[in-house]
This record gives sequence, C-alpha cells and structure tokens, in this order.
Amino acid sequence: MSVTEKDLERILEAYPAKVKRNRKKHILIKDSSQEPQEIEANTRTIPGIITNRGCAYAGCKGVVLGPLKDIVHITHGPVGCGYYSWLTRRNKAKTPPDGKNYLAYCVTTDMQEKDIVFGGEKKLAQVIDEVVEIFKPNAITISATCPVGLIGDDIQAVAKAAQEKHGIPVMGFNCEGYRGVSQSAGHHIANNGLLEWVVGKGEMTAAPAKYSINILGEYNIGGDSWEIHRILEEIGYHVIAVASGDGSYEDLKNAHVADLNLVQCHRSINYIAEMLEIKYGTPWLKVNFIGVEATCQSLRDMAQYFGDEELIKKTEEVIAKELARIEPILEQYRKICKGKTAFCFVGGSRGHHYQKLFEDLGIETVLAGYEFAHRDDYEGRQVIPHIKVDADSKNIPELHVEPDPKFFKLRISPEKAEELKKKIPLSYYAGMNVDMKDGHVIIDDMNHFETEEFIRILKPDIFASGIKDKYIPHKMGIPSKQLHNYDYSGPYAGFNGAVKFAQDVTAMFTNPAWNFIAPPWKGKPLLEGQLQK
Amino acid sequence: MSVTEKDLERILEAYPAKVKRNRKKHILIKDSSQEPQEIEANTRTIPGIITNRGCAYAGCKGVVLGPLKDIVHITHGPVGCGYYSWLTRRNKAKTPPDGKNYLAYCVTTDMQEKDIVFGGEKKLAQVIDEVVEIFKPNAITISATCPVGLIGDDIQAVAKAAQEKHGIPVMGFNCEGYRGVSQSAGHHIANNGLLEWVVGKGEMTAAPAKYSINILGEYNIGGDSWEIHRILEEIGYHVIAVASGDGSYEDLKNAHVADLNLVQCHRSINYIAEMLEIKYGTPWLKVNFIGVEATCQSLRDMAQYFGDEELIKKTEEVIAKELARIEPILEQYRKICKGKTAFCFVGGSRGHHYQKLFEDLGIETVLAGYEFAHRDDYEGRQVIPHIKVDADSKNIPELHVEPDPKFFKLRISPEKAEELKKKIPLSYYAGMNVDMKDGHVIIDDMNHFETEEFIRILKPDIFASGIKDKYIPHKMGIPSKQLHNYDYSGPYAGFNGAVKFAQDVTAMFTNPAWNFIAPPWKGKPLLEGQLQK
Amino acid sequence: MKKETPNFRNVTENPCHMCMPMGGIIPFKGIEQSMVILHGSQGCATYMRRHIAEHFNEPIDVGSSSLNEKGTVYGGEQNLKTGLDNIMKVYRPKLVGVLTTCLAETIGEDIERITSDYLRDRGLEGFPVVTVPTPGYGDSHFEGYWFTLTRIVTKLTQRAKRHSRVNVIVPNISPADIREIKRLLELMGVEYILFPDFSETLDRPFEKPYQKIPAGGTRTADIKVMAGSAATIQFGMTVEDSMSPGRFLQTEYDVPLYNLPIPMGVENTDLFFACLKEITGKEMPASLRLERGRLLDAMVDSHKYNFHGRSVIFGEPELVFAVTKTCSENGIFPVVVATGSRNSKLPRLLKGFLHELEIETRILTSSDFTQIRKNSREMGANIAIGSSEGRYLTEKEGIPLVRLGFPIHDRVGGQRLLSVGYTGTTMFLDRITNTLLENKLTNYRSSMYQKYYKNYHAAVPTH
Amino acid sequence: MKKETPNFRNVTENPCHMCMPMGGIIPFKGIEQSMVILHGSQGCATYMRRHIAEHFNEPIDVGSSSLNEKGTVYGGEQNLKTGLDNIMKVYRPKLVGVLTTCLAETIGEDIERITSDYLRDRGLEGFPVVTVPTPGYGDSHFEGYWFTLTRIVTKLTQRAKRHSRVNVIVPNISPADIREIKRLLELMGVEYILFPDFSETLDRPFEKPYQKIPAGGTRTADIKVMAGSAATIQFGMTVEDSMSPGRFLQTEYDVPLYNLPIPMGVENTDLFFACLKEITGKEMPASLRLERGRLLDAMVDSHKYNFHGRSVIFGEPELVFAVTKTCSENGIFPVVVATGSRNSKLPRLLKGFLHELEIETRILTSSDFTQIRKNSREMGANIAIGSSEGRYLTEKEGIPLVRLGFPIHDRVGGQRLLSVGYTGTTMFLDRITNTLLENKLTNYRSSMYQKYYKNYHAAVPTH
Repeated sequence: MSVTEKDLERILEAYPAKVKRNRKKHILIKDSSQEPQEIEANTRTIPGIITNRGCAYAGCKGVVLGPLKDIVHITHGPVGCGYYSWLTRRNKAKTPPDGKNYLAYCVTTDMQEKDIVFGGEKKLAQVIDEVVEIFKPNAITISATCPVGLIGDDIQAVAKAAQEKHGIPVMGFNCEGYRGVSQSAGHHIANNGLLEWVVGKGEMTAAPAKYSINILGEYNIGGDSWEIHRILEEIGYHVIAVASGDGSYEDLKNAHVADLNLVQCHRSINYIAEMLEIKYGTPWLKVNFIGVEATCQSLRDMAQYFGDEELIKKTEEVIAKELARIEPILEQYRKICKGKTAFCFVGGSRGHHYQKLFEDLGIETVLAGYEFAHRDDYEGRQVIPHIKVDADSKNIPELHVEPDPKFFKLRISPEKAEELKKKIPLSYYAGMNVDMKDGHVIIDDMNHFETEEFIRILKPDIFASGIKDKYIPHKMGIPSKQLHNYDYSGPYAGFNGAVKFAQDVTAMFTNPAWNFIAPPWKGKPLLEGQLQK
Repeated sequence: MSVTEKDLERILEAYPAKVKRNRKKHILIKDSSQEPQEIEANTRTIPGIITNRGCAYAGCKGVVLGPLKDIVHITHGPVGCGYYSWLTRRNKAKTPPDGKNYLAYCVTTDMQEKDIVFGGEKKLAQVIDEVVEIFKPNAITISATCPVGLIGDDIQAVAKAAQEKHGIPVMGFNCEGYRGVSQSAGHHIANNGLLEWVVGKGEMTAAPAKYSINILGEYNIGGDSWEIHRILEEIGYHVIAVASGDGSYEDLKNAHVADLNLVQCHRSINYIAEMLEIKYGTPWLKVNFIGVEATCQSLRDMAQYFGDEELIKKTEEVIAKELARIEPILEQYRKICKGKTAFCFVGGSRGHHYQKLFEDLGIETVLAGYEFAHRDDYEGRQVIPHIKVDADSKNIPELHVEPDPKFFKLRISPEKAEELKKKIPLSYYAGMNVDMKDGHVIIDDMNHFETEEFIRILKPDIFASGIKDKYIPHKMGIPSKQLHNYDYSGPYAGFNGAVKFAQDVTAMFTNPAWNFIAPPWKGKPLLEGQLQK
Repeated sequence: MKKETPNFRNVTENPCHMCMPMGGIIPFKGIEQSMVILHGSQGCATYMRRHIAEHFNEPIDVGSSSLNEKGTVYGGEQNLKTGLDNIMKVYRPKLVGVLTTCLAETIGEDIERITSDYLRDRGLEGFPVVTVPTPGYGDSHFEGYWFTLTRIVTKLTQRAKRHSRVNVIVPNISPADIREIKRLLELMGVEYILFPDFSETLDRPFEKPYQKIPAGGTRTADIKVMAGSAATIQFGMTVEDSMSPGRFLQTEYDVPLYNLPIPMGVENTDLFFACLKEITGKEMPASLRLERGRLLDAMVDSHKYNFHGRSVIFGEPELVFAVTKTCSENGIFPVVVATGSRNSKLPRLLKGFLHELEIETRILTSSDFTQIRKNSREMGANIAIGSSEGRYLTEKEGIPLVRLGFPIHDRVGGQRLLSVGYTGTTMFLDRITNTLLENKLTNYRSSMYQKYYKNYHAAVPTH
Repeated sequence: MKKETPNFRNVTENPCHMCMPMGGIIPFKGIEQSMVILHGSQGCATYMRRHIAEHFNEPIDVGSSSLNEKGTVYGGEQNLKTGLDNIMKVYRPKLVGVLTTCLAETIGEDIERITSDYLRDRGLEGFPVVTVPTPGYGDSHFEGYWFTLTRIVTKLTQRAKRHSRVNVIVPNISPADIREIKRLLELMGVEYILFPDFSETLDRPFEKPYQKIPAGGTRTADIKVMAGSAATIQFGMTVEDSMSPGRFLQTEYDVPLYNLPIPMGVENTDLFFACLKEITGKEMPASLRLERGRLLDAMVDSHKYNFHGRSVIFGEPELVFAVTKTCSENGIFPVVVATGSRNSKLPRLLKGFLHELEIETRILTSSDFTQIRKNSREMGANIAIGSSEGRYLTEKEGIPLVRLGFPIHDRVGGQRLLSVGYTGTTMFLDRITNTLLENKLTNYRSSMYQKYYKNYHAAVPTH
C-alpha cells in the first residue's frame, strides 16, 4: 500500500480550506527525485486539531529538567501541570548513596485564585524555604506555568534571592505553556538554563579518565541509559554526565571536562551540544543507540573519533560478542516480524531512531513523523541557516556563549575535525527524510483525524506513538506501541533493548485477541462444526 | 433465659422416640442439689444426627500425631482422609535449624480400587521408601483409614520391616475411622503408640535443668504453645517436650526425664500422663492456660508442686508483672463484654477451658459441652472406675505399662503427693460440671438441630464452637467463634492470648453488620428522615 | 507443543484432588429441599462438611450413618435406616441422597436394596432417595460430582412430553458463576432447567428466620421432565460418558446433547451462544454484544502485560480445561496444566488447541502438588491459577496465585467469584493481569537492577 | 472521634487532586455525540487527554485552542473560533463543550461571548455550545466535574411538561458503576435520565468500524427535559449548591431533589432504594433483596478479618464519603480520610456518623500525599483505598493499596471496577478483605515469630 497525492487530497478535503493548505505543507510523500523536499515544521499548531503536542512547560520541566534526580523541581503554578508531569515519562534513576533522588516527588506551589490576583512570588519563596528544609537538595529548579508570566511574577528574582539565602543553586525557568509552539520551546529554555547555571560549575579541570564522554538527550526511559552505560563501559568509556536520564546536578556541573559529547535526541538537546562546543571546545557526535545496526554504527563512530587502535579493537570485540549473543534470539522474532509495516510517529527524534530498530526486525516504516521537531530533524542540519524563525520561536531567548576563558580546550584540531566529518556525523545530523523510502509518508504534527485516515489507507501492522493516540489504532484492530513510555516495558536501547523490543513487538503481532475481531454473529456459522452433539 | 425440663422435652420431641431417650441422657440442666448428676458420654453417635464428631483417624493422625514436626505422617488409605487432615488444625511449628518440619506436607498412599482388591501393603512399603529418600525424616508414622483394616493390610508388619530397612522408627497406627465412637479413640491409639515407641528412646537419663517439665495435650493452635512457653520460661521452667504442638520426635523421646507433666487437654492426653507416671514415676498436674485467672492458678499450682520458695516468688512476680500489663487493656474490652452470655461447645477440654476465659471478660457460659469427651471430663476423674466401657471402646487396645527398670524414678514421695493433692489437681481433673452454674445446660455431642433449638431458647450473645456449626448461629444473627482453629487468629492461651481473645470477641459484638439484620423494607420507614429533599 | 509428564512415584505428596463422596455432596445441595447422608464412618461426613463449609461459609448439613466396628462385621443396614429416620424427622426433606464411602463399599453394602427396603418398611414408596456408590478409592471428587448428577437424573427423570425448555447442566463452578449463566439465559430469553442449582443454597443471603434447608435449588419437578427438554447443554467436555447426565438423557430419551466447555473465554462463550441460537433460533441481544466487545477491548489492551504470563493451571479437569483455553486466548501461556483426577479426556482436549501455541505445555493427570511444583519451577511458571492449595507455589516458588475453583479457604468470597460469560471472563482476566502487574512491579526494581544496572554500577567510579 | 488536621505548609508535595478543567472533560464524554475543547495552551489538553486515556484505555479526543504568546496579548478569540471550526468539520458533533484554562481565565477571555458570536457568524444559532469557566487555579477536578454538569443543565434544560422519569445524576464513578446503577434502576422498573452517562463512551466495546465519537452518552433531548422529571436523585452529598445540577433543577424548575450518597455500602444503597420507593412507590424486587442478603452475609462473615483494618481513604470528596461510610459499616476503621479538594461539606458529613466510632479519625481537606502519608503512619493505617497515586503509601509505608477511583494507571480495569449497589459493595469489600488477608498472611510468620517465638527461642537450649 502507499499513499498517492490523490489520497492525500481526499484526506485533507475534510478540513476547512485554510487548514487544508496548512496541513499539506506538513506532509510529504517521499520522492527522492524531488530532493530536497521541504517540510513545514515547528510552526503554530492549528487550533481544534487534536494534536499530540505538548507545551513549553512539558518540554522544560517534563522532559529536560525532570530527570535530574538530585534537584527538587518546583512547578510554580496551579496544581494541574505539576500533577500531570509527575513521573509520567518513566525516567528511571538509581538512588545514590546520599539518598538524593527526588524523582518520585511532585512539588508545586498549587496557586490559588488569590495568588493569581495578588501575585505568587511570596508563596513561591516560602515553598522554596520549605523545600530546602524538607529535602536538602543539591539544587532547585522553578518551572513557571501559564499564569505566572501573565500576572508578572518575577521568578528569576525570587530564585536569585533564594539562592543567596540558602546557598544552593536555585534556577528559574520561564517555560509558561503558551511560549513557542510546542514542548520544543521548553527544551530550549531548559537547555539554556542548564548551560548557564550548571555546566562548568564543577571543580574538575580535566577529564578524570581516558575516553571521557557526556551523553546528551538520553532520558533513561525504561532504563535505556543503563543499557547504554553497560555497553560503553564495557568498551572502556567513562561517562561524566548524562543530560538528563538518571542524571544529576552533581554530574552535570562537570560536563565541561568531557572529550566528546554524544547526542542521542538531536531535537531536544542540540542547543546544548552546540554551545558546549563553542564554550568548552568539546565536539559532539550524533549517535543512535536505538537498533542493533544503529548501536554498532554509533560505537564505531565513537571509536573513530578517538582514533585509538585499542579502542577500535575493543569496540569490535564487544560488538562481536554482543551480536553473537543476541542475533540468534532476534532471528526467532524476525521470522514473525519480517515483511510487516509500521507507522512511527514519535517525539522529536524517536520517529527516526525507531525506524532503525524496526528495520533490524524486517519491519518497514511506511509513515513517520515527529510531534515537535524542526525542519533540520527532517531535512538535516544543513537547512538550519535557511529556516525562517517565526514569531513564536523568536520569543524564546537565545543564549549567546563564547569560549570559556578557564575551561575552553580544543579537543581535536580543525583539520582533524573536517576529516572526521567526512566519515562520521560529527556536529552533524542528516535528519529523518534521507532514510525514508520513496512513496512513504513523512508527516509533521500528525493529529487524531489524520492518524485514522492514514491507517485506513496504509493498514500498517503496527502503530508506534504514544498513549493519546494509542487507542485509535487499537480500536481499529492494529497493535499499538507507546514509544514515549514503552507501555511500562523497556529498556529498548542498545543490544539488550533490541531484544526486549523484538519480544514486545512480536507479542503484539501474535496477540490472540486479534483472532476474535470478526464477531461470530457476522459471517458464516463457523462454530457449528465444533458443537459436539 | 434458661432452659426448663419442659423446653428440653419440646426440643427432643422432634426426634423418633428411641433417639429422644438416647439424647436425653446426654443433656443435663445443672442442678447442684441433684449432685452428682450423671451424663452419658463417649457412646455411639446416633446415625443421621448431624454430629460434630470426627473419627479415630482424625483423633490419631489429625490431632495427636500430626503436630509432631520432624516426623513424616503417612496416611495409608484413599486420598480423602489425608487431604482433609492437611494442616486444617492450624498447629504451628517453627522449623528447627536442621529444617526438619514436615507439617506443610500431606503424604498419602492414595489407595486405588486395585489396592483395595489386591491389598495395599506393597504400595505402602514403596511409599515409605520414597518418603525416606525424599524427606529423611527422624521418624515415620503410618495412620490407617477405613479400608485398610477391612482388607487386612498388616501395617504393623510393613512398619517393622521398613524400620529395619531404613534404621529410623516407623510406627503403625490402626486408627481406622470406624474404631471407637469418635476421635477420642484415635487419641488413645496415638498415645499408646507414642508411649510405646517414642518416650524413653532418648539418651537423656536425667533432667537437664531445674524445673524440667513436659506439656501434654497442648497443640499450639494459633501459637498457644509459644505464649505458654514464654511465660513458663520467664519463670524459670525448662520444657523438655510438648505433646504435641510444635513438638518433635527428637524432644518427645526424652520426655521420660521431666520432673512434672502438665496436662492441658485432659481428654486427649490423660492416657499418656497416667502411663508416664506408672512407667517413669513422673506425676502429672492438670493445668489450664486458657484464661487469665486459670493461667495464674496453673502457674501457682506448678510452683506449689516444686515447692521452691524462689520459684514461688518468681511465679508471683511474673504474674504481677503480666497482670499489670494486660489488666488495663482487658478492662476496656470487659466494658463491652460484661453481662453477655455464651455457648461453649468444643472438643474434649476446650468446652471447659474457654469458660474461664469468657468469665475473665464477664461473659457467662449458659450452655457448654464436648464433642467427644468421656464422663470424667464432665463429672471428674472419680467416676472413671464406674464408667461402663462399651463394646466400641473395648476394641481399642489398652496398653499396660510397668515401671521402667532403667528410668523409673519417684519424683515425690507418696506422702508428699497426697498432701499436694489436697491443694492442687495433681493426677486429678474435676471435670466441667462442677464449674457450671445451676440452670445452665451441659450437653454432650450436640448436633446441628439442637444447636439451633438451644439458640432459639437461650439467645446467647456468642456461640463458640467450630467451622461446621459456625454458620448456623451466624445466619441466626449470633456472632460465632471457632475455637478449633480460632478463625485464623490466636494465640488465645496465656496472658497475651487472653488479650487477643478479648479483642476478637469484642469485635464480634461490635460488628456493625448486625445493625442491618432488620431489613429496612420491613418495619417503619426509618430512612425517610434522612433524605435530604 | 505439549507433553505429558507421568507421575512415576507411588507416594502422593500434597494431593490435588479429594475423594469421590466429597464431589457427590455438592449436587444434592443444588436440589430444592434435599438432604444427603453418607453411609460409612462419621468422620467422612465431618471432614467433608468442614471443607465445604470453609469454602462457602455456609452451614453444610450432611448426615452420616456413623458406622462403627460392629457395622463392619454385621453390615450397616440398621445404621443407615436409623440415619434416614432421623433425617426425615428433623429435616423433612423432599429428596434424600445416599452416598457411600470407602467403608460401605469395602464391606459391600447394597444401598439401593437397603433404601428400597427402608422406603417400603416406612410406607414411603415413591419418596425420592437417590443412591450413589462413591467409594473414596474409586475416583476423585470431580467424578463423584458428575456420577452423582447422572444418578440423580437416572433416578428422577421420566419420559416426558416434549417441551421447549433447555437443560443446562453445570459443573462445580461458583454460585456466582451459576447466577451469571442464569442471567445470560434470561437475557437470551431461553427457558431452562439448570441443574444442579446451588447458586442460592451455597451462597445464602442473610435472612431470618433460619431455615435448616435453604431456599433454592433445582426443583425435583423440573428434573423429572428433563427427558422432554428441547436439548441439553452440558458444560462437561472432560466427563466420561458413563458419568455424563447429558449423555444419559441423550441415549435414554433422545434429548440432543450439546456438550460444551464452561463458557469462560471468548471462544467458549461464543460457543455457548452459538449453541443457544442453534437450539432456540434466538440471537444474542445488543447488551450481550456490548459485553463481548468490552471483553475483546480488555483483551487487546491487557495483552502487553499478559504475554509475560506463564501459567500453571490446576484443579478439576473441566475448570482446568476452560481456564487453559482462556489463558491461551490471552497469551498467558499455559506451561503446566494439572489435575489430580485420572481424567483421560483432558489431555486429548488440551492437545486439540495447545498444539497451536509454539511452547511446551506439560499436562499432568493423577498429579499432586509436589509434581506440579517441580514442573512449575522447571517451566518457569510465573502465575498459578487454581484453589487455595496452590499457595505452596507462592510460598515455596514465589509464584503468585490467582484463586479459582474449590476450595478457597485462605481468602474470602470464593463462592462469589465471577468468571464465566464475557463479563465474568473480563473480571477473571483483570485478576490475572493485575496479579502479574503486582508481581512485576514489586520485583521490578530488583530485577531492573540485576539486569541493567549492576554492571553500570560496578564500573562507575563513585564520586 | 475525629479531628481535622490542617495542612500548614505552603508547598504541595505530591498532590491528591488535579485541576478544574480535567474534571470538566469527563461530563462532556458522557453526552451523546459531544466534543469538548479547552481554551488555552495546548499542553493542558494534551496532559489531560494523556491522563484520562491512561485510566480508561480509550481514545480521548479533546481539542485545544492552542493559544500562544500572541494570544496572551491580543486575546484568543480567533484561535477558539478556528478550533471550533475544525472540530465542527472533522467530528460533526451534536454538542460542543468549551472549557477554559488558567491562561484563558487569567487574560479574561469571555468564552460565552466568543462562542455566541461564533455561532451567529457561522449561522449555527441554536447549536448547543456549553461554556464552562474552569480556571486551573479555581478549584480541583472534583468541582470542575460538578460545575460542568451544572453548566450543561443550565444551558440545555428547558421548562418541560411533567413526566414520570427520574433524573439520576452521578459523580465521577466508573463506567461499570454507572452500568450497575442503570441495572438497578431497570430492575426497579424506574424510567430514568442518567446524566452524565459515560458508561459506554469511556469503556467502549471493541467494534468496527472505528467511530471518532463513540456511541452512547446521555441524549441531549433527555437533558432538555430534565426540568420536567418527577424528581432528581443526585449522588452529590458533598457538592456545593452553586455547582449542584440537582439544586439548580430544584430551584429553577421545582424538580424535587434527593441528594444522596453514592450507593455504596448497605445504608447508602438502602437509602437509594428507599428514595426510589418514595418517588415511584415501587418496591425492591426479590432478586435485589437477595443481593442485599448476600452482602449482609458477606459482611457478617468477613468482619473477623475486616476489623483489623485501619483505613486511609483518599480522593474525590464524594467517593471518599461513600467509602468511609462503607468502611465504617464493616469495622474497617477509617483513621485518615483525605481529599485534595477544599471541600467544606465533607468534614461536616463525615462527622455526622464518625462520632459513633470510638476512634480518632483524621479528616484532611486541601491535602497532599505527603500529609496523607505522615498521618497514615502516625495513625497506624494498614490499608489504603484510593487512586493509583496511593502506591507511595505502599512503597514507603508498606500500606497495601486497594485501587478505587480516578486515576488508576498502574493496574488494568479501573474503568471496569464495580463497587456500587449491594453486589458492587460485596465485590469492593472482598477486595478489601482479601488485601488485608494477603498482607496479614505474608507478614504472619515474621510477626508471630516476633511476638511469641523470639523469647521462647532465646531461652531454649539448642539440642
């Protein structure tokens, strides 16, 4: 099956004319003869479309800041936002010996009408005092929700005063829900803050071990990060900090000493990666630990970066050992998965990453897209200079960094860097589109209506997205996999994760409940032969 | 309320004439002016009466042997009997360091039709072999069920051969269900075996500590024995063996060295107590650890027996300490319990023992009786010589013992014994009747019909018996307490047990469900006032 | 695929079945105003009453002829007659069942002759006394139940005018399950004779005054005309023909027999409705289609958890069969399926659909819990489904137990457990899924740590 | 006796309530062919859909006007109108609900005016758009739910001819509970208008083809005539008059109001039937009397376990009230009763019967889980009853949780949990009792050992 322009036309016909024109720009049928195909992304969501996008608060507190475990994250606003972002991302974290792991807590100022009328700064300051007393965290963040900006609460001032009072970092994030066009704005706001207030605040002056790296844009959903750590450490890497899965203020403040930054989720974290390079001279490498082939490739790219023969050899040894272990298992699952088709509509990077894992299993992704990506996530970073920044994104403050006089250190020479860039995605991400096959659909900000329509046309064997759209395909008889919270499963990263994913996905195909979706009171009386009379 | 002879007549009128005559002899209305009042007991159960009595197998394997934890008890017979006696008595036992605790196991030869036709001896021998191999127990018992005796399986011969083969005691018990008139026959059979095959087989020649005692007829239901141990050991007693709650072959084989045998359940164990006295010279003392006053009295009697001033003093200290602790708690419960009435129809000793505990709480027992007691349990041991042994009981072999040439030792002089007997129940039990108040009912082998009738007349506030008759009073709106398995509660012995019992009983009186037993659609429209209209 | 694992041992260690008369008592409790007496030692009746009462939390009045040693020599005729006298006088039943025990059978008591004599002597000709030879060594309680049903029908049913009602013969399921089957029949507008109906008698509402024999039960007048029914639906796939009341009615009176599995799971329940449609021509009403749809919806949603289930299913063959089917439909792979009964139909029936699952299933008959436990461990079972005795699987092997069947004595509400029909199946599945989830979440951290964090932790310098 | 424990802290640590628009979404899901749109940031709709979907396992389509920074300055009128356009076009609803959020309220959006303009502009006069001001800082989701009901009735209901139907207004209970209430009404032969009816829409059966808006829900035509009903039964004892649809119908249209607790527990359920009888004169049928009798029987039997229960009950005031009553009836002493709502009626109502229990009960309003946890520990609670968030009580304090209410996201079947009526109460109680039993038996050995064996063991020489 594939989608024709005519199909597309028919689907969009359901919309008012203006909406139709708008949505059409967000949908591509991949055609390599037409390259480069431009897609519209990171623009305002159309009202009344049942989008899967969240808001700036969700991106800032929910995604980037939330997983930092030794920080208490205060949601300044009415109760809902704090509640709704309470542990819902399944970011896992091991409690360190000092016990400072506050992920299970949801802390909010729970603003009431009077706070809206008279201002919430005083209450916020009191809440910070109480939080310091109760938790004694290593740091505090304050994330603002919609009314805060509107009533003019100056959370930066409150943060500053509290920091002075308590002697721990207190960071304010103006991530009100109306900022930007999606959670992407929140990622940006969060990253700016982390770079400004956390990284470089540690005491380390040099990497404590060979092959010291940071992992950026990895959120340890379902334990992904642990599996990645397992592999990297077996090869001999030393992880300084993760932003931000199972991460901490304590680790992140020394992130400046690493010799390489890995970027897993390009969308949410590329800001930081770029700025770290400018400020500290640390290059970044786009990696993807989702999928067996992708993991192997990422490991090889890393080894190439360091260029050490021992490391390259060890990398190949580990890859060989892992493959020998998991391939026979995957082969069993492939028998069932092979030839099947998937929709892969997730977040801002997973929509691309998981195609690799599907591919490992012989599953072809026939429709893919992102909720909140920018054009570069589709088309590659080369388009960044050409992206027209719209009014909404302009309102997100840009952080301008310069080389740090104390810590800046060139890790590799510009020549070496240029040479490497020919072989590995150093400081580069090529985007999703290049990996899609002709005729397949690329779609930005897909909504419930489009989901339903594309399923009817393409009849995928599996639908990968989140909880909000999960039950539409389910009700249509299509297995549906949440790639936001993994349906309480995972990890799915690395080698063990691939096996786990293969197991889960295979189970969905073989779910015997599907056998019953043609009810027996319709169609032929199939049961009578079975009646023992 | 009380029962008149006329009431009694009316109840019994429901029976055929012969049955009426029979049952009448089993029911007394206590009248101290008529003393001694004779009751018929331990005679054949009337067929078709819904009795609560069990069989010889139940008494032998179920009650006496079952709790011995380091022995594997094989039920030789079809599957049912083994299954039905599987842990149902809630005899608790702590697993010793060597791990030999087999109480959770039900082992049976599960005889099939062919075993009935061709004989089950061979299968039994094979099962013993397997049991030795699987469990490596300290000893094995074989309990025969109905068909075994009928088809002529010689379990004694099988036991003997197995004992020689495996070098551990293998003991056969001919406790077929049809022997005797109730489980009482089984107690007798079990006790004979234990005395003949276990006691005296240990290596000890003298008591290992001062105040060494055995506890006989205590089955550690719900942990009773542990509470009794706690108290005795605090006073300074050393318990050699318990027959048979949390007991073991290993302990029981040295029971001959104790200086005193305590008899808790007179009915089930007095055989052993008597024989131990004859064979080893150890006197026995009737105790009752059910009830606060009873426990204190028993402790004082024990101290008197040993006659040591230190012990007497320590006894009083412990009693004082315990009473100071529990009395304020009991007092709270008494407020609710006081003035209430009970039926107490249990087993062969509890029917008497629990009256003491009820009395502690201010509850008067207005009807009491036993399932399987003998006349002496009602009227006192002085009637034993006058009891006419009927045909059924005659079939239970009597064990005749003589002083053991090696171990017999007179613990106290005959003179001292006589003197003590005036003060404490040494070798004596006065029976239940003496403690009952005039006008109250004493009933032997009460059945479901009589239960219902007496409840209608006497309207007790609580009914204490077992699971089989529990739900009759429940359905009549009367709280009902199982004193066989304590409704999964307990312990009820000793001081802590009294508190636990008070708590449980009080809860039954205050069960708010009773408030609803008059359904609202009958009687006045009591709800309308509550309707907020 | 599946394989049968024989039990080579002589010893029965922790039995998974009870004796035949135990199974014979239940059916009599499902007939209106009926009483039952066991001919044998009184301990049999006492033990069985104890166990049945503990499960149902109801008074279970069962008489005994209280045979003693003398009876073993001279026969128990007089005892049985006296017993009958007393029961007739005190309970005034409309029907009496007489079951034998090991003792009566071993000494060769002819209860049919004795009871005939009794009725004649007492001038009670025509009073229904149903005799059932149920030696404890004969078969398990499962066979005792079915054989008793067959004897009741054999005794009571008479050639009758054809009528439109449908006989519905149920196995030893919970009173709530029976009520649910009645609700389904009523929703379908099917007139029925449900037998035996212990839905009210063994799950009695609180009511005053107390009645010795509770209201409810199949009416004997209805049993009498089962021979004239339009058809028999019998939930007894695993029942041997010789003890199948439905087969008897078919052979003797030409009542068409639809022998079906317990309506648990989609396919089994569909089969029930397809069968009702075939018999009566009636369609499933919309409300039931909604119930079915909700079950399917639940099955689709819960599979992500269920497929981690590796189940050990044990108990009476008929229930085991239905549960195994239901588990299979939901990806809760049955890795051990066991019964204490010798039943030979069960393995054959199971193989009929288990071959579709690409897993090994161990099918155990004449089994005991020691064998079940060993096989569960070997097969990596992580959820047990069956009676309370399965708690040893939890205690010793850490396998959580979803209680179902008889007896349940360490939890309340066994008599109220609903598991049949679309809605009952949904409830059953939710119990399973939530038990898997509970177990997973409880053990989640430690196992995540074991699998993924251990190495990480070991390799990371503490700082 | 009970006492109220104020929460003196400013910080809300682990909230026990959600925001007002969350509660406002549910009622619209219970009206046939209705859609709902939130006027505000799109994150609100996304977060709430996520949470509702996770509980019900259903698609939850909720629109958003997706206001952005520009909208905060110039107002969101155009966004809302565009949003309405899109929803009307794609979903073709028969009714649209418009809820506000923090943002819209803070900038002072007049949604009533905007939507009136919209309908006029589009020539849709008469199309029912129900606007509900639900600022996130206004009240909790509980008040959001009730206020929305009131707004719907205010908007849709018109003076109507008297008819014999009875309005039945239900709180945020499970779809299964709603179905049960309908079954009870049907058994009583009462014609009713149940509002809002999300029993099918939020627990959709699997069926093809997929429908964007599921079948089911209260018919708008029925809501229209609620003003002519014989009476209103509203399960809303804890609802303020200002957000009580029943009170509105009474005041505005003289429909007699019977404001009752959720029919959970004997007394509350009796009250429901007494009320139905008062309104319609109809008697409870025999089958329901049997259900009541079985509940009483279960209560009598289970009390020996239940009285060890010391419960912490938390969640929405109305459910908390009914559960507390049910626990009290069963001796499961409520030691902590908490809600995140500011509700002032709840404490008063609780005191109405808690004074009869001779225990201390801590009643917490505007509470959070940190306060609940602290009080539970201090009061020795051993069973928690409420939503999934209570799992922290299990994890941190070892208090097992019986899941009830909204949301339940770490177990399946929250939408199918049956807890109302006599039978539902029995099921609820069995869940409680068995959780107590499970917990007791799991901890039994260690605690028995602690209490009784330790000293013994220490004193006995090993030999």
